[in-house]
Amino acid sequence: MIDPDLILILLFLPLLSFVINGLFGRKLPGSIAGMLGSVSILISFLLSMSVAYTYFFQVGNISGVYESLVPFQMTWLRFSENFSINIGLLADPISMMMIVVVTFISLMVHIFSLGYMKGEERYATYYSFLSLFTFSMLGLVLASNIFQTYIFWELVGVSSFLLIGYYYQKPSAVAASKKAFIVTRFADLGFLIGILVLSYYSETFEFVTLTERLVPGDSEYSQAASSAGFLGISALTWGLVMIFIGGAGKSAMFPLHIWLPDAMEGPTPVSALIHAATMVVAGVYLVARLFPVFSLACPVALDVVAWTGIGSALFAALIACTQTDIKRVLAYSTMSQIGYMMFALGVSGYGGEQGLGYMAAMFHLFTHAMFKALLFLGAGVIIHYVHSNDLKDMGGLRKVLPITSITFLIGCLAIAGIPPFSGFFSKEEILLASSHSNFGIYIVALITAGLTAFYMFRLYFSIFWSKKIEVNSGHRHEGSFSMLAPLLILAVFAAISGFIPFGSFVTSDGTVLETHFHLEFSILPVSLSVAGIFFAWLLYKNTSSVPGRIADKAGTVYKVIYKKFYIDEVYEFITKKIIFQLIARPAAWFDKTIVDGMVNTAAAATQVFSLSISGFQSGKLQHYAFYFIGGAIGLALLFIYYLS
Amino acid sequence: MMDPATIVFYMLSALILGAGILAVTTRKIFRAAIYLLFSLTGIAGLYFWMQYEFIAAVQIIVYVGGIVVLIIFSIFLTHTGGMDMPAALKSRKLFAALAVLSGFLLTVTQITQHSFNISGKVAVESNVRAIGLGMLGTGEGGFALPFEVVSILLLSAMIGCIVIAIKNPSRS
Amino acid sequence: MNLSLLILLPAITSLIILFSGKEQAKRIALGGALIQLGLTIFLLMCFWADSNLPGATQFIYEYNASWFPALQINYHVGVDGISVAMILLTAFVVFAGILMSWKVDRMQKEFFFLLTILGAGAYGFFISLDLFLMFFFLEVAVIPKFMLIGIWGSGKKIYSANKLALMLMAGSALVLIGMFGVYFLSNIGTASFDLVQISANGIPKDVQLYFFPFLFVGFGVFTALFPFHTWVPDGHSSAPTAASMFLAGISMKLGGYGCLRVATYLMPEAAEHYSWIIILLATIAIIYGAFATMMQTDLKYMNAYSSVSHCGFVLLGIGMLTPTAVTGAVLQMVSHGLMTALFFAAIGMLYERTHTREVAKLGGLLKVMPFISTVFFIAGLCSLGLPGLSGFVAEMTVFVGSWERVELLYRLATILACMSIVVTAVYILRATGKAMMGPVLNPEFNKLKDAAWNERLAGVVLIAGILAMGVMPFWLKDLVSPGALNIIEQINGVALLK
Amino acid sequence: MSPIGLNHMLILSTALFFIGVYGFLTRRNLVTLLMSIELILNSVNINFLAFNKYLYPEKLDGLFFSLFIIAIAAAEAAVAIAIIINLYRSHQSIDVEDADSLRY
Amino acid sequence: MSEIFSLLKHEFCLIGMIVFLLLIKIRSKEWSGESLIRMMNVFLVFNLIFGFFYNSTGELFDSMFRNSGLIAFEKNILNLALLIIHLQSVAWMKGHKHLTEFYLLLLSSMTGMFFLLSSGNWLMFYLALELSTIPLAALCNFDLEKKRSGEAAMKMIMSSGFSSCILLFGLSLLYGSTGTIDFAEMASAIEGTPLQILAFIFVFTGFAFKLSVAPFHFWTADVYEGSPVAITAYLSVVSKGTVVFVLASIFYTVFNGISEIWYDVLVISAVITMTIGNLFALRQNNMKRFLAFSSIAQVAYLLIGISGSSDLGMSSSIYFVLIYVFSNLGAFAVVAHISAHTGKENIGDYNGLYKSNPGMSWLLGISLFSLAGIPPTAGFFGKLFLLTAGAEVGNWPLIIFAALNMVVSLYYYLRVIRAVFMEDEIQPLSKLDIGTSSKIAMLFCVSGILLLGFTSGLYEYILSLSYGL
Repeated sequence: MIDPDLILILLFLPLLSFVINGLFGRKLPGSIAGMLGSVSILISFLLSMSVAYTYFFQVGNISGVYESLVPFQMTWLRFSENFSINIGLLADPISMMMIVVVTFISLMVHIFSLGYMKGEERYATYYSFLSLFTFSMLGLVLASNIFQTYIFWELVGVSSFLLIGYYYQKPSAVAASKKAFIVTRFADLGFLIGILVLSYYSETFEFVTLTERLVPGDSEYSQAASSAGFLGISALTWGLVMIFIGGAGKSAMFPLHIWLPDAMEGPTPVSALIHAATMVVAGVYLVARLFPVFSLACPVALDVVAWTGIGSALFAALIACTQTDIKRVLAYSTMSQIGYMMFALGVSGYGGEQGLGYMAAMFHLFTHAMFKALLFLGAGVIIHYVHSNDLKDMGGLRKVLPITSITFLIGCLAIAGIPPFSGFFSKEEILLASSHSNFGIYIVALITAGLTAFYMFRLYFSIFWSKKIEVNSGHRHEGSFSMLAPLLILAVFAAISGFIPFGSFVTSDGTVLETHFHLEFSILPVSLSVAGIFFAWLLYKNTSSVPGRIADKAGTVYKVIYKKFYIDEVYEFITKKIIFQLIARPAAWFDKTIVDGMVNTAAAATQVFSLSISGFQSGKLQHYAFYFIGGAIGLALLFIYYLS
Repeated sequence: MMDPATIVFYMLSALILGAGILAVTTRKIFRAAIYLLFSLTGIAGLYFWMQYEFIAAVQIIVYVGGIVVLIIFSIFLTHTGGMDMPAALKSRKLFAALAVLSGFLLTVTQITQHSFNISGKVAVESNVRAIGLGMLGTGEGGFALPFEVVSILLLSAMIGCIVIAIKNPSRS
Repeated sequence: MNLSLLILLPAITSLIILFSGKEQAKRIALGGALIQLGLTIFLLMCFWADSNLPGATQFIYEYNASWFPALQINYHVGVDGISVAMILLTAFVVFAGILMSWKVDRMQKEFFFLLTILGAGAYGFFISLDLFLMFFFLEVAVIPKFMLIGIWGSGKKIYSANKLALMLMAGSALVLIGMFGVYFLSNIGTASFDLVQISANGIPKDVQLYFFPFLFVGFGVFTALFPFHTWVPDGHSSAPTAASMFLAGISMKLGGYGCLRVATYLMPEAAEHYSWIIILLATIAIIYGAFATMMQTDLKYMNAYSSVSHCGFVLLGIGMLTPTAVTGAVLQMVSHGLMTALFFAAIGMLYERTHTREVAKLGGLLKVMPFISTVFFIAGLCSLGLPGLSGFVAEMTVFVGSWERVELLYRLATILACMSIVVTAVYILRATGKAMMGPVLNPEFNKLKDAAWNERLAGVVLIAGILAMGVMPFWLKDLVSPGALNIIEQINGVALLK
Repeated sequence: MSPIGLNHMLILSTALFFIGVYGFLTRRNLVTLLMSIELILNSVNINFLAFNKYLYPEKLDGLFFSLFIIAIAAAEAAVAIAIIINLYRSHQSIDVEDADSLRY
Repeated sequence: MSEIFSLLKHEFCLIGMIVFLLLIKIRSKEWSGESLIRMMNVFLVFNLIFGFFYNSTGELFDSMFRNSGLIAFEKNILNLALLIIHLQSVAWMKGHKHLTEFYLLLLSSMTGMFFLLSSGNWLMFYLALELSTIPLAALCNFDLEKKRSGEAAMKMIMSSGFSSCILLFGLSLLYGSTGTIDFAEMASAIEGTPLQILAFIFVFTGFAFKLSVAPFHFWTADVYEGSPVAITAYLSVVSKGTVVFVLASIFYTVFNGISEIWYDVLVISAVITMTIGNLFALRQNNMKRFLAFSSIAQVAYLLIGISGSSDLGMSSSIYFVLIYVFSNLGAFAVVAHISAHTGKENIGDYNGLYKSNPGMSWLLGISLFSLAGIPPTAGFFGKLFLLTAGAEVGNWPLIIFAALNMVVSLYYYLRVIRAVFMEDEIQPLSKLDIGTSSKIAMLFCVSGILLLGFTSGLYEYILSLSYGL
């Protein structure tokens, strides 16, 4: 049995660090706050390794199948007899994998930040936020209850918000943090409604029970869920699509991706942790978590997942080719890679060989975390050195940043899918899975793979080769040990993690899935990647005007892509013009004028009426007498002839 | 053929109402007072006609000898004797007449439609002796308490009049 | 536990304040509030211990003494979980409110006297089990509000004070009418104001249908029922900090509590009959309030409109008439009370320093006043329903409870209400982004000092309340839900009889 | 017995009553207002006496009532005249229309 | 003999004092104002205390005069009111030249009130009514230097003369159709014929006039404004309190046979009166005028209470009157004081009063809240009980109307509160010295307003007196 205490400790250590750093951090001298955070994460990491080891090799595998275990559960908020939010820990392959990934990347980022963030005014705050994020993310992946997921989902969102807005005095950072929060919040609305729909039919929030009940069978739950419908679509589909919307928001799927590029306003290590490796894959994780339901009960929803994923992958890859801000390029590449994971899930079936896509998605999630964190941290070093995000300020840096240059190259090779780097293996499985199920998706995925190699190496060559730029940086070294060590560690993992036999740990139904290496299949994608690298080398190895001319040739198309397909402008229009001008402003006006006006009018009318009858009190005795006798006669007439 | 009493009644009524109407319509205030005097005298006559001699006498003494004289004094005191009084507004007259007429019709209708129940008991004497005894009696049919109350009232009215009407030396 | 202490203590405190020196007033008030806070926590402990004893009735610590025997008016007090929750809320807000008023610069004695009286009114209202008594306390609270706004307020204070007093008075006039209806026409046969007795005997359906609107709308005015909410923005924004905290934190809850304890509890059939209207109005309030908030530029107006939106959840929960939703409504009352008090406290602190509440004129305050900004931000996060803070617990309970109603209208209303969490995020973040973040706009602001001890303490107390509810909602939920269940059982009991 | 019945009397008194009321409503001199009041009081007296005479002769209630009315009419008239004279001193007028400084 | 004494003791007391004052007046040497006031204080205190002892129930003079515990209680309330009025008007009275006469008239009027309360037939009723009114009209003129006072007195005497004429006409018709002027005998003879209804309406106008029920209320504001404050207070409290009681008892007994008629009459009057009173009060600037209209609106609530069942209606009316005495006199105490010291009577003059005169401001505030029916003041209980009595019949539209009118009334009470507490005046009234007697009067009012509501014992006592009325 897994010791729940260990998981609880690894979960709550970051929280403790958050509280201590948050409350007293500013009073701690020097980099104590950073050390504190890092040490707590280190312990968490070690614990998570131990827990994962225990799960995978000792208790999890029961007669060949990885079971979902719930070693700990407590009722947090009981709504009614069936419904309660339980805070529980769910141990299954994906959650175990995720805690390792999260704590590992978080550890790397913590260590990296010791150097990167040194001397920042809000150093302790930074660490407390990082710890909060880590706690939330761990809570999210360990959640045994869909509502618990939602809780941590929100917490992750807010820590992301806090970290994006870390440089709060920069208006762009503020705007970006706001955008990130609101867009994901909008998606969370879908998640929430999805939860309500699903839980209504399954009468539970527990993942395990919920999955059991909604998977088609003879239970009345799933029948009710599929038979009930709204607007011709079954309730189950509605619920799952809604939940997917939540996931898509967090994972920056089209069209809810707009926050991700802007989120790069945060400190670069944060981008590495949150917006590359961990939080953004929460959507993938969520779909994976409910995968049996998606796959077995509602293929329609899964199709939505697949098409959204592949669409986003291509979309982001196209944009990435045109951007000049290195972090934005990385951001779009992240989006693209997550699109990969999504459509991998989307094309996957359940169980056995059918579940290849599922396994591949998780595998890619794992490897992507490694190489994308590596890339971001590398970018961090570069930005730290150059003090700019823009490609045009960079060039020829391989001399001054040798370690970074090499590790960055490893990262690029991994993401481009060049064997034997990790990305190759995971991408390979994804392409294989898609080729089995949907040829269209497969073709698009191939194109995307080529584009990926192209834009990554465009980045690489532009930064480290190309023209030589004089940088007036105050410090002439690459960075402290604490910054370079994580790079090296991550580079190692980016290079070798592809050799992990993932199929024997993480599969859709918990059984072991043997993966085979298909050489003949690999040729096409690898050659496409190589082609992409070649083109990048051609265009960006040295400074040339060719890219500019190509861009001019492409004209409108280029411009549209460069402008990110004007999605931001569409959002701008919807929020500013429609929501603000057409809904909020009229609402405020209505309240001030009509509702408030009614009250004021009632008061004013009383006053006016009062004024208008004041003439009766004329001060003239005979008027009074007239009213008197008139009143008497009137009353008498009334009562004698009318009311009697 | 009307008997004399009837004729007398109608004549008295004509006097009372005619003088009354004139009293409230004439624009000479002094004349109004005189018409009032006639009307009140007519009423005294009516009391005689009803064989309430004592009341009739009181009527003449108090009203004719007291109140009307008081009114005439006040007319003199307020220096309004000779002048024509300003006429009321037409509209007010109209409304007043309307109100009064409707009130009159209403009341008369009700009175004539109402069947009064006559007790039919033997009448008591209403001579001065009976009235005097009643006025000071405390038992049944005695009005000693009202009599005392009225005395307080008259006393206070007198005091009030004096304080109010006395020429205030402080005011020039 | 003698419940009368809860009224007696503030009453005595206020008397002492009246006869104390100018400077002592605040100390005495604070002392009183502190003892009261202790007392309510003690009450909570006792309640936990005693409510589960065998033989415990729906209301415990009941005390019933005849007051005006001829009119069947009794001094009848007692509490169930809902009341205890509201009393706790009151104690927190009162304590924090007094702390926040430490620097009142004129007429201190009167100020604290009125604050304490206001608190006493709320305590009395929450423990009353007699309609007359309840009405008494409901109205006791009106005038102190008027005075607090009119004397110590800012902006168009007199207009606001008037509007508030008159609209609340109109609300209580409606309550009065409904109260008479219940008094004379219940099934008891004789006239009675006793809540427990009336609910036990029931009220004929036609009477319910006739008088429910009076009671509900009457109490609804207090809790910003659309379209009777217009006193809220003006009143809150003109009031001094503590009064705003009291108004939004406690007073608006009087209405919600009344809707629940009186209107719904006594007239279950009518509540069921009219529930769609309640739902409709509540949903409008939620969405419309949220959108109206987006356009506000004054922080207090913003929070006031957001209160309209949040109180919509209370009414939504009540209108849904499921045990979970009703529990959610009560939780929302507690949560909103704490949160909005915190919000107003933060705004008050800001205003005291910067002398403006215009969002556009603030900026970068996080740098200058980290504590205040953090408080503001936490209040904002609570408002937008961040898990771990109280708002989330309450809203989710309302949503889950509302979702139990399957009719299309109710479903749509629930979804619309859910949407408000997005709109809330928009306006909270806009305000926070503009006021707290960004560069320091006004160089004068750099000289400003962060919160003083009293303000810190007030903030911490309220945040502690918010966290206690947000992190460990189960205790509060378990406190409230038996009471909510009792109320809903009235409906089901009626349904069973049919 | 005379054919003049109770109704005649009552109609007479009612007429007088409303004549008085008319006067009270239309005259402008305060003294004439007082005169109108006297007319009205007299009409009431006629009523009391007529009722006493025609319907309830066994007691003298009506008679005494009218007797006291006369007394009170005198007292009232006295006070009223005192007030009028005082008013005349301060306003230099006893036109009722002029005494309207207290209004609205 | 002792029975006569115990039944008539309230009246004897007053008459004794009247005689004593006359004797003083007749003596050549005038008493100084201060000594007169002092003596009067002593007498009124004695009068008040004495009123509580040796009460008995019975009838005198062939049931022309009757007394009972309830009537005696009512008289005691009036005694109390008179004492408070006297205490708070000391400042005004000190400067008055005709103080002895003032007292004489005041006590005569008071005697009239007492006889009115005790009247057992219509003759006594009428005489007492006039006895209470005519001296009052003279008293209205007691600000002899002021033009307005004369005008007020003229309006008072003329309107009351006119109204009593109509009342008398009604009475004569009642006498004609029932053959009696005795209350008890008439009660059995009332059948509700149209003529009786007509007569009843005419009689009602007499009550309505005294109570300022619309549309018979027009004199009220003018007379209140013009009269000396002491008289205004007396008019609004003592005079109204008496007539309310008499109205209730006569309606419940004499007109019991046509209760459906008078119920409707009361309801209609109440609705009109409430509306008129409130609407006019909204716009007043003179405090006395303002209080006049406020008292008009208050009466409407009394009518609603009376329109209910007899026991509850009667007891809550008396209870309300008692509370009203304190509340209204509390307000008048302040008005009288400020008026006597500065001559200012407008609401605008009260701006910023709290700054200079906090004590008086509190008193005014509490009194007005009590009038508005805001807890914890006694006015809340009083008003609520009246409405309860009214609601018992089940006339919901009326109750709704009344409840909503409370909102309007709150507006104008708050207007004064606003002036006193919230308006910033550059030159508020200077700090005024409150004399001892005024202080005592104010203390009476405050304690009455604050304590009366909670003491159910008093209400129960009144109710026990009202049983079998």
